[in-house]
Amino acid sequence: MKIFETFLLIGLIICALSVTFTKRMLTAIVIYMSYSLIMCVIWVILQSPDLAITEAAVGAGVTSILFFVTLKKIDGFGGDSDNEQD
Amino acid sequence: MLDIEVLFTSHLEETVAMILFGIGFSLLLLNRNLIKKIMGLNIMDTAVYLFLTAKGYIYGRMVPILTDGITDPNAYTNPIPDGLVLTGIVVSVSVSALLLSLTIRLYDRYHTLDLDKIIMEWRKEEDA
Amino acid sequence: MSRIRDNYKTSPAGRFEAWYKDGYDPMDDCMDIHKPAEVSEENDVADVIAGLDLGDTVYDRTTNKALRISGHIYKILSVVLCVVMIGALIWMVQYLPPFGQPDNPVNNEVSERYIGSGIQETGAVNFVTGMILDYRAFDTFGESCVLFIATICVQILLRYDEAEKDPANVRRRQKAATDRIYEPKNDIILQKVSVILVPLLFIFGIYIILNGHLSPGGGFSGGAVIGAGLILYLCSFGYAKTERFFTVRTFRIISLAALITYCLAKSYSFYTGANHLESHIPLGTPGAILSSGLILVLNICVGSVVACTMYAFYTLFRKGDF
Amino acid sequence: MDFLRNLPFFSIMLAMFTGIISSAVNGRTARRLTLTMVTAVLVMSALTLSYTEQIGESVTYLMGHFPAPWGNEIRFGTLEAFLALYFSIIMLLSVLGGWSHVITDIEAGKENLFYVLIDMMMSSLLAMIYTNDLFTGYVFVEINTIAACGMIMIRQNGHGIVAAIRYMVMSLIGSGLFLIGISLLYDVTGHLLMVPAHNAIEQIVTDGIYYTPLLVIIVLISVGMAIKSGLYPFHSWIPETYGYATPTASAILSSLVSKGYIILLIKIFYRVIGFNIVISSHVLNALFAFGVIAMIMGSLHAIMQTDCRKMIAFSSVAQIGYIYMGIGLGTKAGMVAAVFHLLTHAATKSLLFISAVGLYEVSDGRTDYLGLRNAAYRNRVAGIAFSVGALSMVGFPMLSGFISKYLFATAALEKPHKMLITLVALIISTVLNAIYFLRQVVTIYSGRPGEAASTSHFIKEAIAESTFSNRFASIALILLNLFLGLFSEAVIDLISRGLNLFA
Repeated sequence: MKIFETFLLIGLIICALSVTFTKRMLTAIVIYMSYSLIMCVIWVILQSPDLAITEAAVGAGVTSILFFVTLKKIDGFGGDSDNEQD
Repeated sequence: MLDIEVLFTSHLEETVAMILFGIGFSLLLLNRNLIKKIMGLNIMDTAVYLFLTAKGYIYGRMVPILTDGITDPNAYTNPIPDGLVLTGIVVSVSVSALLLSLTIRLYDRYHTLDLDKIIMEWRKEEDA
Repeated sequence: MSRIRDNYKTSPAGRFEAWYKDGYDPMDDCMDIHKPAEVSEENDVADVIAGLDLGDTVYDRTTNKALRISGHIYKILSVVLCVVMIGALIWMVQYLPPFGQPDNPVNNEVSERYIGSGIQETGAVNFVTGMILDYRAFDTFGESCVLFIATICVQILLRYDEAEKDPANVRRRQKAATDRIYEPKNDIILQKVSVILVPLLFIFGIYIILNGHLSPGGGFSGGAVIGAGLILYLCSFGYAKTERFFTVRTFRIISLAALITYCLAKSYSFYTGANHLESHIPLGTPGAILSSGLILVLNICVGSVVACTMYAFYTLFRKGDF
Repeated sequence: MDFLRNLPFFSIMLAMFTGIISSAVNGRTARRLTLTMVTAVLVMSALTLSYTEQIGESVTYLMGHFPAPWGNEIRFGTLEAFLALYFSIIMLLSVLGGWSHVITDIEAGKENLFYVLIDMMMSSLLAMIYTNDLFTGYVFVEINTIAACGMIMIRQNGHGIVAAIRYMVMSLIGSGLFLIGISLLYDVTGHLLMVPAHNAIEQIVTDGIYYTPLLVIIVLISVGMAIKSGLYPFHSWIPETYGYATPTASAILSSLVSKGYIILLIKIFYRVIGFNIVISSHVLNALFAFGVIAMIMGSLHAIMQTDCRKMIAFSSVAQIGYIYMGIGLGTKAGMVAAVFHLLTHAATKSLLFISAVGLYEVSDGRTDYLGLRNAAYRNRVAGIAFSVGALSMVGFPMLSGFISKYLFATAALEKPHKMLITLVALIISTVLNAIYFLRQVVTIYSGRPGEAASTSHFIKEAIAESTFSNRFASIALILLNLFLGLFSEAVIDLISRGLNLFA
């Protein structure tokens, strides 16, 4: 269990760093979502199911959706050709 | 001074939480893209929550929900950090929603997410 | 030779040097936001920025020495601040109490009482819920107020009313209207999946709220799940369907009623507690659904507020309305 | 008589309840509700003050059924009740002074939401003053931040939004540091209530175990709160924020919001960590240094401004510097001076913002300092109010600013190795203050009085429109300033007794 947890913790750091250095916003948001999900699993391991449920619903769910909507509003989808969302 | 072994054996979660806090903090302070700043804020907050949750954990104990009528305090992990984190998560969601709506309005008006550019423009206008 | 220099330029050290010398900022590339083709006429600053090249001598950091130096100082200071802070925090971690030991300072008489006497004093089987909604209820009330005030601020920013005449808002409304042209998308896969998922999400959310004092979860997580279900329903079936049962009016009534109930219930409990009066709220049998006094009521209040708020955030972001 | 114990709790809950109700009514009703609520809070705080003066010790009030280490509680003594009274007076006068501008500055249909923000701001300020629990403190700090952000961006022009974002980013950095400070404190002490945490900290200091984390905690909390209240290197959001918000919001933001954080910081220093431990940690020296730098740099920036409101805003940077310098002296007298200056600054800065509004109204909306030429003859009350505020800031005798400068100087005499720096900084800063404030005062009085009679038509209309409540607020704030200047003995006595009860 400890090894699995260590693995997840390293995953967290990798996700956080990739959010920092990713150039495309869409990718960054998806990585942020996975960051939240990993955090959620770690909280299950740390015996806090209340937090895990909340983080799954909020961090990976609602916050990420809000990020996506913002991105759509500011026409930030896509790379060089940004007509994909229609 | 710095005992690496202690950091990675008995304080693993805390160390990772502090590293994440630092990453989030730098992202919030240094990045010029507003959306990245908001992500940095969220990473910073979740790092604090990870730290608190790790503080509530005790080896070999159960989730703090009454099972089989055992009311012995030595059978359960500490419920206090969980409660604090629940409160904190709500705060960070509210703050992120507010900042994201500010981002939308900013983009509506200036078509950029970089505050420095806008402020530079203002200075130019003031001097002109 | 040139290949080596190219390699150096793409390496982290080279990028750091370039960034330090201000020739090229790696963060610049993060902004892959595309400027829309049309720039509104009422917005001079936007115009200027749209055609922005910092070629002017005064404000170009490469030519203006004073500005460049202050920029350097600011950057160096912030980087130093970050590095020093991370270093200090990590250095301090080794002096903290070790992970997972039962004799740490946090495991004191406070958590003992929450667990040992929680059942008699709050009636909640889930000690976390008992703690946040009874022992430390003032914090939790503050937390609901944070959510409330954030909704208010988002409304101020994004809601638009019929009375407005400001041209900027008219433009925003047109933009929002084009966003709605594609609604509903009538995507068959999305619709079939959400027909299955949405009822499940609702039931799961309601279960989490009602069992907040018995099992993991509570008002906030349950409300967020229901809110996510509403958003999914909206995405797949469009505004016409949701507006049949959820409008501004619904939002106002639900959130007002829930917050006022919350405020009054907690005021009653604080008042009786502080004046050492008997509280007339039965705690019930621990483990039953109808137990633990006010906690169930508060969970329902929080749940409905959160569900409405999450949905309201989404619709306000999408079209500035409910 | 014992019923009076409930009043602080009632005032917090009443403010929140009014906020919730206000979100559902129209703007006019919301304004009336808010004014009623603030008046009620004012009366309740006055009664609380008389109650605490009678019993002479601080009262602990349970928020729930459970006592100290288990449940939330609030605690109030003389100083807390006085601060609540004072803050509600300032809030009332700021709302009265600027409400006519609120109507024009805010989109139709959203006026009530502005009053919701004011209600929540009031409740969070009260909770920050009264709370005896660290985590409650954090939650209400966040409410305060969000409400302040709402007030900044409510005008919805480009400047407002950019200012709001900058404010939010700086504040969130501050809250993040504060939050991790609290988490670490909880980790090493195991308590969130202030008094049990203090006992645990004393244990830590005698045992020596966990002493290193304690130092880091003190630094994190101080830096977090300093960032939030806008101490010098972190001041970049202040000028835009105060300069472009609607006048009521500017007055409230500059005179109350940053003060709430400072009060919470002082409270944590005294009640949680213990002032002797804070002094031995040398954090205060850093606060002192930054305070002194802020005093001088803020004034220098203010001189360079041409916009009158930005000038007042930069002057706030300098005044925050004074307060931190007083805290940084590390003596009781320094702390008394800091708290007194906090009161002075709250009264004077709101007076300046409110009276400056009266001056723009009659100057065709121009806000640059030359545009205000002759304005004092067109709106005499506002002119006198602005002059009084400016003189108080400079340190004219009989006004409150003089007393606080005197207090800083006498407090500095007790600390030999900080004396010289403090006195020199006070002198330089006073001279700089005099330059930019008196420049403005001379400008508004330059020109002949006779010009006022022959002014054009629109200015007469503006004078007629200039609201009664603005004049009333200006006069009341002048009186408050004079009160602090003339009856300073009583106030200083109250502050020092209150600080004794803090610990």
